[in-house]
Amino acid sequence: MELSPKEKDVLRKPKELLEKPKLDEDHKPRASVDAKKRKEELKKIHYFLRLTREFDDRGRKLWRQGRMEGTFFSQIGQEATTVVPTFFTERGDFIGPQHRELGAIITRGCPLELLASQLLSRKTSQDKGKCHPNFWGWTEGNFLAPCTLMAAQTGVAVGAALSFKMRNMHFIALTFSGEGGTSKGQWHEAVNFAAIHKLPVVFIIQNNWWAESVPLRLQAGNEDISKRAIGYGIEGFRMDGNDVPLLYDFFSEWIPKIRANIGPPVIVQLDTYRWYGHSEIDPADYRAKEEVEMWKQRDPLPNFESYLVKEGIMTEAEIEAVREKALEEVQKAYEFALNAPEPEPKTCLEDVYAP
Amino acid sequence: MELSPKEKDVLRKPKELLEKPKLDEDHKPRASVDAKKRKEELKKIHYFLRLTREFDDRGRKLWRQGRMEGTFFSQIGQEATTVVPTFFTERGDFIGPQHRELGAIITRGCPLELLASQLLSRKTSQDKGKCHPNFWGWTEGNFLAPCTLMAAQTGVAVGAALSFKMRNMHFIALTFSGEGGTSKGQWHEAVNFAAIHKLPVVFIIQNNWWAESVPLRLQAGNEDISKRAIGYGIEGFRMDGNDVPLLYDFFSEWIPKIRANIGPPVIVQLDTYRWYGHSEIDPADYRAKEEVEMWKQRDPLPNFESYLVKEGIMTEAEIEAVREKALEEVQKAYEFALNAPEPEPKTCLEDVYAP
Amino acid sequence: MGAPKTYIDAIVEAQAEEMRRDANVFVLGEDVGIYGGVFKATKGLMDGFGFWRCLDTPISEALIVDAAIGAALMGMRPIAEIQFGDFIGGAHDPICQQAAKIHYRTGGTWKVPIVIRVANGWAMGVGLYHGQANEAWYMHVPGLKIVAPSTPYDAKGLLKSAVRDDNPVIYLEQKAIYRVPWLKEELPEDDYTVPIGKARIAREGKHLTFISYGWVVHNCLEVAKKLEEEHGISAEVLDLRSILPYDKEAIITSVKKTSKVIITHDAPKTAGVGAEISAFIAEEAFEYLDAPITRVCSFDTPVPFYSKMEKFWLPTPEKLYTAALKLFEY
Amino acid sequence: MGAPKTYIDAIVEAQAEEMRRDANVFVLGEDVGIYGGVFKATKGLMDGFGFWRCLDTPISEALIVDAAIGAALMGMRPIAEIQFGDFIGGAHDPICQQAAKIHYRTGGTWKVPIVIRVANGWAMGVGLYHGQANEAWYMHVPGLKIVAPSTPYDAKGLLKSAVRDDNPVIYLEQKAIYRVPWLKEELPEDDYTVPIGKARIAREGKHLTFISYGWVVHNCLEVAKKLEEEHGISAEVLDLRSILPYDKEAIITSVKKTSKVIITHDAPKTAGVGAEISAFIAEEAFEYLDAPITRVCSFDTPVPFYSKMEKFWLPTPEKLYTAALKLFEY
Ligand SMILES: Cc1ncc(C[n+]2csc(CCOP(=O)(O)OP(=O)(O)O)c2C)c(N)n1
Ligand SMILES: Cc1ncc(C[n+]2csc(CCOP(=O)(O)OP(=O)(O)O)c2C)c(N)n1
Ligand SMILES: [Mg+2]
Ligand SMILES: [Mg+2]
Repeated sequence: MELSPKEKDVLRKPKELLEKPKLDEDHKPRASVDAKKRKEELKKIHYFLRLTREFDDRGRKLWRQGRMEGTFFSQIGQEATTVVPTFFTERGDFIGPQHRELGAIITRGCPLELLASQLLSRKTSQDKGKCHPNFWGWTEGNFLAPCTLMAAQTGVAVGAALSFKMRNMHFIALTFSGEGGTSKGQWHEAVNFAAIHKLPVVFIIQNNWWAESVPLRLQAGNEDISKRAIGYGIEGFRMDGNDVPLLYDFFSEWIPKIRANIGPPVIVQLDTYRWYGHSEIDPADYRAKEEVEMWKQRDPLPNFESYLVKEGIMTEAEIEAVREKALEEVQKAYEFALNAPEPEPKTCLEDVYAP
Repeated sequence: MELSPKEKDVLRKPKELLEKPKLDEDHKPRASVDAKKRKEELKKIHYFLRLTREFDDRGRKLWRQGRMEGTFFSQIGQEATTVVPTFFTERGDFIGPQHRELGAIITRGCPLELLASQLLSRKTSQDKGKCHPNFWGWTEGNFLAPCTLMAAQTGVAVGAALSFKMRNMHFIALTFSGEGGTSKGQWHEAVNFAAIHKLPVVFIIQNNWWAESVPLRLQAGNEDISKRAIGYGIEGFRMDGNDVPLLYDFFSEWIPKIRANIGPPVIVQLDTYRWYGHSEIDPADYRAKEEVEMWKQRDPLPNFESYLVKEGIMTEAEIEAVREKALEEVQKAYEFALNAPEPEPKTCLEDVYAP
Repeated sequence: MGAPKTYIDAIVEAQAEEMRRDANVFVLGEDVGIYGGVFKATKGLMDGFGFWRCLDTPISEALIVDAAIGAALMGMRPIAEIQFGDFIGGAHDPICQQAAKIHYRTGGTWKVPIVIRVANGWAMGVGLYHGQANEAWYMHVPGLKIVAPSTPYDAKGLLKSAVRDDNPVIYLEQKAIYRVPWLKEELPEDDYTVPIGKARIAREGKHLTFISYGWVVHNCLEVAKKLEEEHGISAEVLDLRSILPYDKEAIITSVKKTSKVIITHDAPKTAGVGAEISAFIAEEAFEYLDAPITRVCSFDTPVPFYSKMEKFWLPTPEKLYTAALKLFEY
Repeated sequence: MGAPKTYIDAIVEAQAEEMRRDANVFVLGEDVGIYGGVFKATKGLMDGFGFWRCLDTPISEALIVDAAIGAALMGMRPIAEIQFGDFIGGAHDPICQQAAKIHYRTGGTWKVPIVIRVANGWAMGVGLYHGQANEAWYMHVPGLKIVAPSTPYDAKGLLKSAVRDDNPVIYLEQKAIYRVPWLKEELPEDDYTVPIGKARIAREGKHLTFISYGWVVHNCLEVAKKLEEEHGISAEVLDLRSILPYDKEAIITSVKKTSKVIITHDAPKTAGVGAEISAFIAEEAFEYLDAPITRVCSFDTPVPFYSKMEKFWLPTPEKLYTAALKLFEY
């Protein structure tokens, strides 16, 4: 009972080269930000993108050098989809990540030392060696450490948003899941409830086309998952998640609007790609080389950097300087962590119950 | 902290009189059945509708006379939404009900004696006293006894459909949930999976506007739950669930089509109403009198009977004869059950494991 | 002291008082709003505290608990109602994987002060899906607390403790005794709490010990009385009140005194709460034991519906009585 | 007999053979298809049996089990894979409320022959969400069966029995020993099964009994050897193999012989499987006991990640050794 040629075809042919998705015409964001501010903010975003990229890259290397326990989940290629929405969050907002949101926690302002410490299971991390290396959280920044179960943070984010609405607070909850996570029942229960009460939640779907080895076409009945918004009576968008200016224009308008009105929620599907395996132990040979190459061409960073130069927002030299600064900070953070003490084994008995 | 007048209003005003919903123009069923067959089938459907009504009515009365243990979940007012789709099922099909599908199990052909026996917890019922009275099942008819947990049968029906598709069998799975059940995560996981593999499932949503005391507007972000179909990449319809000829025209076309092609699935939201409480112990005082009255006017039975007369399909006398026949059968079934032996207590230890 | 109160009155009162005391306390669940709960355990709360503070949810058990968690992380103290213990499985991940582990996962930096109120266990005419007692599942989940009061006094006091506790607490309401008149008692007018983790000696005795929790405690009391009257056997009744953590000291003290133990609950026997209590005793108080540790529980089947089956199935006073006599004579 | 096989080889083989034997057997789960499973437990099955018979599902644990149930009701014999035991909670209702109760609910007229394969329990470097052993939850659910093999031979034989059983069987794969080379063994070429419900004496002994299941059995064997060598203490090792039903006869027989028992597993202690085994012994074999029933389990916390914490947390051979000496001297 061999696979039929048709079955083989469905399963094995490289994903057709994706047409660059566009915002629906109806939903084209209107430029409500002034040009100067936009430029300043784009520069800041560039810095966070770069910082995320370098931090991730160095993390992968440490893993390869065997200096880390567990495995490493790289997000390289997906920086824009986490950095840009998070850039528009404010202090009281809540962030509920899934597991590939390094860019979000960095943009949120979490000290890199804390992240590097967790990667190396040091006492100086927030969890003090208790959790898996890169399932990062930062309580001070209302950034909930991932639960690892897919889409598990969606409902929690909705609860945070409910508490904002009940108390008439102008905060939002920003929550991420992969396109794979949206198949969980919890995702549905959460979005439906947020829609009923028009809660201030931004549901980001990081669509990187694969959930471990499972392609989007075996994950969802409709590749455009954001279309589920219609069924919930809310708005949904799908756009190129690697196009930073596009994301900027979208989120700079929508997040403040949702915050101002304390709702309603919105589903945003951002198409992007993870360059490497699901984690470092995954050879990712279920994907076609051409597909990976195509997406590397669509690397959010250099494309955005060209844009910055072209628009006269930054010079090449400035961009290079940012890179160096980022590298230095990353270096310092890992240095700190490598020299930090390890946790005492018996502390694994602590923090089970709050006093 | 009183309710604000606005809150009171939102919660307590009687549901606006509903405009009679129509099939979308695009989806108007084409009359693919010949007129004579249609007439014959409508007559049979009328018989099942009447049988269901009378069986339910007598069940309620027995409960009121205290001759039944537990409580009774009447479906009066909702006969059409269960009888009509089930009428088009065939022997190998699978039916996964929620809990208010008396019409489905009767139309499926389950002996009334079995049902009456369960209502009275007699040894002659399928479950032999183990289950709640009107959570009926009939294994011989591939009709799975309800699990009581809302929407729990949806995924099971999808599994049945998967097995049909895998084996290239021309059967369908018909599954019911209330509008309330569609809020469960399991409903979502099931529909999404069915959509991915284009499985032969008919997802019926019996929208009776209330889930116990919770109104539709607090249950779903979009009152038209069938619109979720778009997000799953399948077709969805919403229609007046009390309009029997309309339902006939729809299901007589769609169920054979889905069977012939072994999929894809379809979501059908049928608006209807339960006349009485959630169960007999519920006074249902959360609903406005006007609302209940309005829906009683829209009783599927007399309206359909007028149609039958008007179209010359049946005479008044014939309709009356059906009523008498139905009453008689119902009477006989309850008589049987009332005289049937009770189960032995120790048999509650049986049937935990298959041998 | 006001008029005597039923068990469910105590639950309504505790919630209302906590909601008055602390604006961060709110209730959410199915049918809790206008309807006041299918058992009326939230009666009047929406009228008294407004739409948001007694919020009707869709049929979404996972969301009910998830939303409670999220609100708790943002400083509130939610009370989530699960309409029947039978339906808690939809919230299994939120309870076991989120609520129980957030404090640990965040290195002690975040707390999850939520209460999950559950209409739990057997009552008359419930059957497979309205009479389950699944607390053993949660006893195996570090990070949770579980309580199961058996009297109006404890119901109120433990619910207040649960609301004020900074950990997720599963509060098992005993629907079998929600409104039984013989359990009515006057409650203190002043604010009071009952500590989580402390058992209560419901009756002093010296020949053997019944250990139980929730409504089955009343079976024990009934049987203890009969044993005393008919045989002069003096049975101690230990009402655990808390299942996680359970009161190890109180158990040991009683075993030391009586040397014979019967554990009883309405959940099926195998791998139930009674298994842990028994194992604890066999490990920590072995030397004081004079006889096998007996468990009188429901049979290992789903909850059957028909009334005569229920009776056959449950750990009835008759079964308890027989077991006690046997143990006494051992 | 072919080349020596690892534990995971045995699992792959059992599935392939059952799928060949019976066209109604198929596998579904996350990443089971092209990828062959994240642990490669379904390696080659899609190539061998086609798209449908080794079907990749979305991340929908409830649906995975629900779909298996539905297909089983229609005559098939599905094997549902849950990628990690930690993720089984999403399927809690399908497992406990549907699969376990359909036979009962339908008065014995419908059967649910499904296998739920779970990559279970601890392994190196797993942490909170990849190392849980939640079998105690399911031991409390009548209608289910649970097995946990500790060797390649049993892995294959029990999986075949599970597939052929007409009840829902939870098959707990021990990911800690999936590919350890020292466990490799030659397997019979002919079809064979290992019966569900029967324990295995992994080592005969007379001074005390270790009771365990799954990978922790190998801790027991290691310690038993050491006890013999260093102290001439003869420890029996009873490998339960099945957790539900568990082999009461084998347990009693061993307790009668040794009178001293240590139960050990990688799940936390409180309300774990060990509690039931201990309670059973305290109830049914009390008279044969010479010492407290000891449980050596993980601490009552989530699974910690850091390697040195893991070691501190687990029921290591060192802890088992100390407990055994103490018990021997009791
Ligand atoms: C409930 C649950 N099921 C399965 C897994 C195992 N798992 C971890 S990541 C993953 C794929 C996630 O895909 P997606 O949501 O698209 O995120 P991505 O990894 O692509 O960023 C799976 C199946 C899990 N963590 N949780
Ligand atoms: C998972 C679950 N949660 C809660 C309940 C309690 N309950 C029984 S029926 C019902 C309302 C169901 O509403 P709907 O699906 O609209 O069906 P209807 O009763 O209106 O026919 C609820 C909440 C349940 N049975 N299962
Ligand atoms: Mg993905
Ligand atoms: Mg309804």
